[in-house]
Amino acid sequence: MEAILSSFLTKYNYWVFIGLVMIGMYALIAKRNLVKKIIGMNIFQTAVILFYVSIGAKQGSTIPILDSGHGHDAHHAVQAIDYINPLPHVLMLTAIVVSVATLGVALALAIKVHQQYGTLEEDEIAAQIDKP
Amino acid sequence: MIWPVDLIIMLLVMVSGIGAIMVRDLLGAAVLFGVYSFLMCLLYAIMGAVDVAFTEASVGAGVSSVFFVAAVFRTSRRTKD
Amino acid sequence: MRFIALITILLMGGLLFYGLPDFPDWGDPASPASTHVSPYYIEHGAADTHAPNIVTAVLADYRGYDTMFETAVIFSAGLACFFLLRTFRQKSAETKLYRHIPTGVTLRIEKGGKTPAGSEEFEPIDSHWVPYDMIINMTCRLIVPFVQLFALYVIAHGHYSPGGGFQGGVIFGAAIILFAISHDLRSVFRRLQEKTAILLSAAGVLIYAGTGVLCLILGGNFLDYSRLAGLLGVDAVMARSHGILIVEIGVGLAVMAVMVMLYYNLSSAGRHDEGL
Amino acid sequence: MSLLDIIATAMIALGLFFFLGGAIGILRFPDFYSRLHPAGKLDTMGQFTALSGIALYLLNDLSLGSVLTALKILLIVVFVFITSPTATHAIVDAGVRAGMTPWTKETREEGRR
Amino acid sequence: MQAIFLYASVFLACLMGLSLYRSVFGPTVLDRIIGVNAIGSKTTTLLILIGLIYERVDMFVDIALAYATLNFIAVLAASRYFQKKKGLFDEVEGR
Amino acid sequence: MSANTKPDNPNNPIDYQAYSPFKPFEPPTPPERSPLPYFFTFCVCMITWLVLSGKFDLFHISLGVVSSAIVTYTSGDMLLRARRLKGLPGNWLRFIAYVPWLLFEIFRANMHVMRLVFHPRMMDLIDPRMFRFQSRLEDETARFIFANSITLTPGTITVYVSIFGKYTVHAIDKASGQGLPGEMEDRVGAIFGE
Repeated sequence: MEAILSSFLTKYNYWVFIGLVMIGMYALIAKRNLVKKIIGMNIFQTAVILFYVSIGAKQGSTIPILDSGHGHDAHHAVQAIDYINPLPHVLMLTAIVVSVATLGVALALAIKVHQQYGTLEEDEIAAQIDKP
Repeated sequence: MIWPVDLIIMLLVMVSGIGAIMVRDLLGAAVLFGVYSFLMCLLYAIMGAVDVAFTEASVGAGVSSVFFVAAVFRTSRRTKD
Repeated sequence: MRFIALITILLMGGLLFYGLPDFPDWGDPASPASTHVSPYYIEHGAADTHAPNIVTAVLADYRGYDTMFETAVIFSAGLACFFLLRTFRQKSAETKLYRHIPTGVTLRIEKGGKTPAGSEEFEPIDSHWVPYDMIINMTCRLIVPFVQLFALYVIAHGHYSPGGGFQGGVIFGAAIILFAISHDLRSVFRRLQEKTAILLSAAGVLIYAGTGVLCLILGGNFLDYSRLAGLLGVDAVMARSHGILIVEIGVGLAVMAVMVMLYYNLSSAGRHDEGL
Repeated sequence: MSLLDIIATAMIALGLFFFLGGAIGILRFPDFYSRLHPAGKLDTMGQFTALSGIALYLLNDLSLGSVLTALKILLIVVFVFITSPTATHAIVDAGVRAGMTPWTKETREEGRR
Repeated sequence: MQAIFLYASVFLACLMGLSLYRSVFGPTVLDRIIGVNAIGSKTTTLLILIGLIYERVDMFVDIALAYATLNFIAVLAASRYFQKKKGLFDEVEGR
Repeated sequence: MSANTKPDNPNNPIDYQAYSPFKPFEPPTPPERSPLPYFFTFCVCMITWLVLSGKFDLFHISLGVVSSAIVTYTSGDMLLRARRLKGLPGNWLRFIAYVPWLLFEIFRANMHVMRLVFHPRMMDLIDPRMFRFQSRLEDETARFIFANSITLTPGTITVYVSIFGKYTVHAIDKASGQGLPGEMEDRVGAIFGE
């Protein structure tokens, strides 16, 4: 029992990941307002980014920028254990900027929908589509 | 990898995330999403992902909140839920 | 609907929670993500590319192909926003406001009236329009050059400190957005036109792809910057470092222009007459 | 601990005290206009004090890098002193334009009656 | 000194929670904006403190500088909204 | 006059006439463009670059020159509006002499607000009010410095500055607003020789 409990307690950052995914998913499904849905989508995105970043963390190591500016002189060999894993950072860095670009497109769609139907609520839009 | 700060910020992230989708006013939701993005940036910095934190700081503080406010300005602030 | 959503997300959260013991421990150096390819990057990154910031080295050199298409995605997002929102039809239904510049008198021209468009002495102003606010204008005039300089610094020093093309581009775009908010959209158009912004974003992607093609022409693989050594007059390691810088400049241009384009289109709903 | 460390610690503590005042003031004050006073002033002062303390701490080893970092921190302080009053002014101006009624002693008396 | 920085950052994080109360439960949008402003100013300091704990301040100070300069764009945009569309409540239902 | 700035609430005690709807109409700028602002911007950018960069080899300094040139090209006319250099160094020196006094005032103001925040009977102490006064400062930079100094010091926030130099100020209690415009205006005016 204690082993299971400790295995849950040492992974508290994943709880936050799960919680944020649930929040984002709830907003995507249950909220009727388009801008609220977009916010939910963004929360979902950042939750996934958080998951990747927390996978790359290492206990007792420093940020992935080498200390001395002349690493190729190699007085001492660089140890991989001393630096945080840079790979998830690379993948997620581009993902954040791409998420802003997609946010722009999503908001443009929302503005277009509002110009067409005069509302952002999903059910009102559906009623207007069904009417004629 | 600084766990006490990390734990508190994680709690605040959850609160601001829930707030951002529960507020009955789209401008307020946009503002709270800005808070969410600030705290997320701190979380990345604590985990040692400096570049990701930098990107999130410049994006969250500079651009994405402005986009939300601009979109709300061009549509409406009204929301039913 | 809300009930179904609750059931769904509880189910999903439960599944994720059930899988929790299989996730690697937080901060475990032996987690699968940290064992296969990343030790190679950490140990050889600085020696190969002369960039102490390993993230930059991996971003622009080892995985440069990936980043090129990310830039293309951002560029196409800007284009998508442009094609979705931009309207060129003049809406003449509403009243228009003009100000006589020498005297400051505001003219209100109803629908169908003759507008003094093209005259030097009149300038159009917005229909719901904010009076001149001295403090905000002054602050932004003081801040904007420094923010732009800082953005260029971030692009240029991506090798040694956190930063790079993405961050610097976003900050430069934010500086222009700041100027647009503090003044109005027209005064920004005088400095950076829409056409220029689109051309700049295309030029950024072109610089990135062109570097790759240049390496291809010089006999290497696509985006193999060490082939640029002869062209730049440095050794192979420094050539990779300079290649990273060139690519970052391309990324920065593209990202900056796309951010500005998105702001132009979103804040004026595509009409480009009055902004936020 | 050297003397510089002690001064730096004292300044950081003072900055945190200002921050505490700002946070409590935002919660306690009755209306929007008066809440801006702690938010605009105490946070600026807290940032100024805490960041100066950190810059002093960095001067412990006098190398070029640490002096430049301290200068950068001072640059942050300068930017904060320009932008923070502007942000405060922008918010209060928006409040006036939105037509918010200020809280005064009189409204409180009316509320009591 | 490391312990001092750690305690200071924990204290600042708790203060952020207090400001977050105002921005989540603030009666009007402008109160929320005040909360955002307060959180932003605390974030700048906290970033530098984290840098001190990692002993790599020269890397974190760039992030804090970007933060300090860009922090108020969102505030300006939101206040510009109110300067253009007057009225605090008339668009919002249920108040 | 078409921009309607008056909100609907008639009970609002704020005087909306202070909100002038006019932008200040600058006389048409002379076509000659003085190179001085651009040169000044370039120098300031270069110094800032050296502080930011911290690398003094040829490659990075040439990058700095290119970056400063770009910033000068895009926004060289923002930082400085004056066409002549006359009086500028003196203004800067006097401004630097003004800063310590301002810092002391800010510290005193913070202590004042701090006492209010932690006072158990805070609601009886504060008495928020709006008031207006006419300032005699003419220069725009002087008005800017004065407005920001007001925002930073004892219990007062600048709400609006009209183009004729009329300040609308929100004060937290009676004592805070009484010193305005007082010593501070004199000191700010002294910087610019008014």
